[in-house]
Amino acid sequence: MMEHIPLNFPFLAAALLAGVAFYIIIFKRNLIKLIMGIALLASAVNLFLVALGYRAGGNAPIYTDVPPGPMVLPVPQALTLTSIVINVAVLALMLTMVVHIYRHTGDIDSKKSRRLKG
Amino acid sequence: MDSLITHSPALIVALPLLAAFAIPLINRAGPRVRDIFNLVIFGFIAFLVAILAVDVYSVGIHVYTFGATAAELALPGGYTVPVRIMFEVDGMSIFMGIIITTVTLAALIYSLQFLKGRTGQARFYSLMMLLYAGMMGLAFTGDMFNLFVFLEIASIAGAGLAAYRTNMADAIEGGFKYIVISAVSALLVLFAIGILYAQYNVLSIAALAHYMQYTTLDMMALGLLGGAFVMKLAGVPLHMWAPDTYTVAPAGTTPMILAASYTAMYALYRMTFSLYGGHIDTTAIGWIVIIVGVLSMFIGVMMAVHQTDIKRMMAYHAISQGGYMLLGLGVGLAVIADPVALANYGRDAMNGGIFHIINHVFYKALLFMTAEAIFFRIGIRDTNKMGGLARNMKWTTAFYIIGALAISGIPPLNGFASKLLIYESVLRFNPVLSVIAMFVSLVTLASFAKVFYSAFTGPPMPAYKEVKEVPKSMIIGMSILAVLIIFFGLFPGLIVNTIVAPATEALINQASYINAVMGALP
Amino acid sequence: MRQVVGLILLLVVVAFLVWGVLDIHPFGYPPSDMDDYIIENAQEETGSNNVVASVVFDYRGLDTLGEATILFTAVTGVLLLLRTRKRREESS
Amino acid sequence: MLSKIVRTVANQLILFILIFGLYVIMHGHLTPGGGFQGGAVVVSGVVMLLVAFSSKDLQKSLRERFLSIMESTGALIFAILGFAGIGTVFFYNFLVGTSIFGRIPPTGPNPGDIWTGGVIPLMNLAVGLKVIAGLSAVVLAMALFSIGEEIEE
Repeated sequence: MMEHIPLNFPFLAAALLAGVAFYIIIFKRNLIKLIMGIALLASAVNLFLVALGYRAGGNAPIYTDVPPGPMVLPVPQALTLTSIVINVAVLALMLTMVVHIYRHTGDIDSKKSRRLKG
Repeated sequence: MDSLITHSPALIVALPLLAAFAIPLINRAGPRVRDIFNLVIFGFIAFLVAILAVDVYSVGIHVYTFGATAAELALPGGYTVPVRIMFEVDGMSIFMGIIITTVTLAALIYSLQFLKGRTGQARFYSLMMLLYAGMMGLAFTGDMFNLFVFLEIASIAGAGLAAYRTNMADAIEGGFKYIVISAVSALLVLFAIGILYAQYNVLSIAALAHYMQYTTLDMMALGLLGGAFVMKLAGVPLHMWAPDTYTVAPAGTTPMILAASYTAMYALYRMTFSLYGGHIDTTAIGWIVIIVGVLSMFIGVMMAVHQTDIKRMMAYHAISQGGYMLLGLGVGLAVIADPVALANYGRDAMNGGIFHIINHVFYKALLFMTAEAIFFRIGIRDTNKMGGLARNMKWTTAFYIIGALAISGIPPLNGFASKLLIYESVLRFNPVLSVIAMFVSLVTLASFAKVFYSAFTGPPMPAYKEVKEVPKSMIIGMSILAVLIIFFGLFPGLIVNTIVAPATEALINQASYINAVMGALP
Repeated sequence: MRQVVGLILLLVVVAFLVWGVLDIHPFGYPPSDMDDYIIENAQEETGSNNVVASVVFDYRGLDTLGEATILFTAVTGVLLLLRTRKRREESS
Repeated sequence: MLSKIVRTVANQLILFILIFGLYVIMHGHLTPGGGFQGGAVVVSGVVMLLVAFSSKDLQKSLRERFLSIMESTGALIFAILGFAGIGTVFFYNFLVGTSIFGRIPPTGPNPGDIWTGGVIPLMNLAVGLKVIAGLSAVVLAMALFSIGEEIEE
């Protein structure tokens, strides 16, 4: 386990980023910050996925004029692509709802009316 | 016909998607054309579900590989891992499919007149079709990442529908809570998928189960998946979103969002039984499921008793009834490694838990619809301000009585049939749990009786003297469910044998799930 | 009270993630059965030079349909929520 | 509305952004990119216009009705392309080996040929159409809602 640490640094970064995101989601009461926390969590997961597919010294998996050598794994990249678009969609809908909440209550503090917990 | 059966899993998911894309275009031709289009296409989908169900029950697991040269070809020629996305429809999947399709059909008919004169109808129906497609995809898929995608489709469509009545502040809040919970749980699922992919380099559930080593990382992935799905199905420590969302969702869609929660429960079962089945410490995990179930049962009903908002009360009851399902399945999981106990009562407990899903979705959908019918006519949900509605809303009252008796487990309605299975089998596993379950059922009866007396009986309040019965399509939507409730209550043995037992068998028999995909391998 | 519970939960989750993540295969040396098949056969089976594109649109085409659907759903949801009362007559 | 300089520059720049976006969409099967990415590029151009001009001005040229139809059409084309393979299996790449985008590139590194990829370029185009229309509609609806207007039918 310990001998992997220097090599596993990108995974560690993803885990810590997810930790920061959880901190924001659990403790921040401002709804915009909550959404930023979710965006950060999404980034952490995306970073994790992309890092999984890296092969040492690999090229992008596109055959157009590629130099010889190994290729990185294509599937995690495709998954990340999908996940990014999904998160864009979710964030758009969440922001719309926050706009509405602001219209109705004049406030974006979650303490006012709810106990919103991730 | 043969090719229709072969392609039916793909068509069942793809047709509602096509319909959803086309509805904004068709809406230009007028609302009437759109309604007919919706009904026709949904009728055809229901027909496809029916023939697929017959095929699954008679032939066995139905595998459909997208983009391969033949639909059954799960593994590319001469290769040992599945590469493409596949649907794997077994007894449990088609069971969920039947529930979802029936509820959506009732909800669609119910909504026809409910929505008259409101804005955004085309988009409402579009989202309804998308929610249906998301749930069906989630029930059918045999691929981890695909599961995540369909989970997100169902969540986003559900959140959009829950917030439909934008002039009410609490509607937006309910929708917002739902989407936050869904987004976080979906990201946890994605993280778990990444962990599983990192180790085995496959995404198919069957292939993952085949190669599973059960390392520390797999335990971690199981923890993430379990947390995410419990959050999504409103199990007790993470149930806070459910009452808010169920309360505000417009009629017709509340039952669908409820069904979406149970689809998440299905996903949880799929993970624990089919993916991790042979490796985990089933007794410990089973007890965790039982504890979550009992807590949900107890806390849900206790919160429900003193609610005055009729839909909020029903929402807390939904949490409480979800506990029964978890209890039944948990008992089954706890004894799955012990063949004698499994044959004696484990299988019955699982039958009861699974049977309770379909029963609960039906009667709770009916109850939500009656509550929404009252709201439709008098515009309030506070039970203390209602009174004497029975005089003018005869059908609604009758449907409410059927639903209330069914949820309290009164024979001969369907709630009794599944609860009896759970009581009997759990009694042999651990009597204390059974006593708790019966106690919860009594409290449920009390709470529904209270609402009945305050809302329906007594002299009509002067303000509601002129209240009329709800329009026809709403009554038809409700009566579909009422008839099914009575039918299920009269012939529980038939239902358990035809659709519930294959679902239980599908969960217990992990090897057949794996072999349907990996069969060519030694 | 809530702060303390949240903090403990947070620490547990983070410790759990960090501990688990260190166990993953060394960065840069992933297992690659499925991906090797795709890298080798993508050009022949899908006729596309871009292997990622062939995964997105061919091998995992259903995911992409789902992804397009999610975008459609979100757009529909946003436009549904941002409607106003003035449009009542036209859209019903 | 921003100053005249900004508006003039934005007016000129939008053409290049459009062309670049379309390039990314159409070469999705040869180079990094594709429908989603190219669509996002084009929508960034729309956002630029939104910032440079007022959202009311933009509303006159981009109507919701038009965007909604365009989005549905894109999604339908994509789904129908998936359906078209149903002779064998849903999502089967049925154009490989035919005369439409059907050439098969040589295995291994090669300079690239636009006429390859089967349904992939067509799907990229459909997705691009959808993303452009969908995200533009969202951005426009949000901008209009925030100034108290509504998107025009």
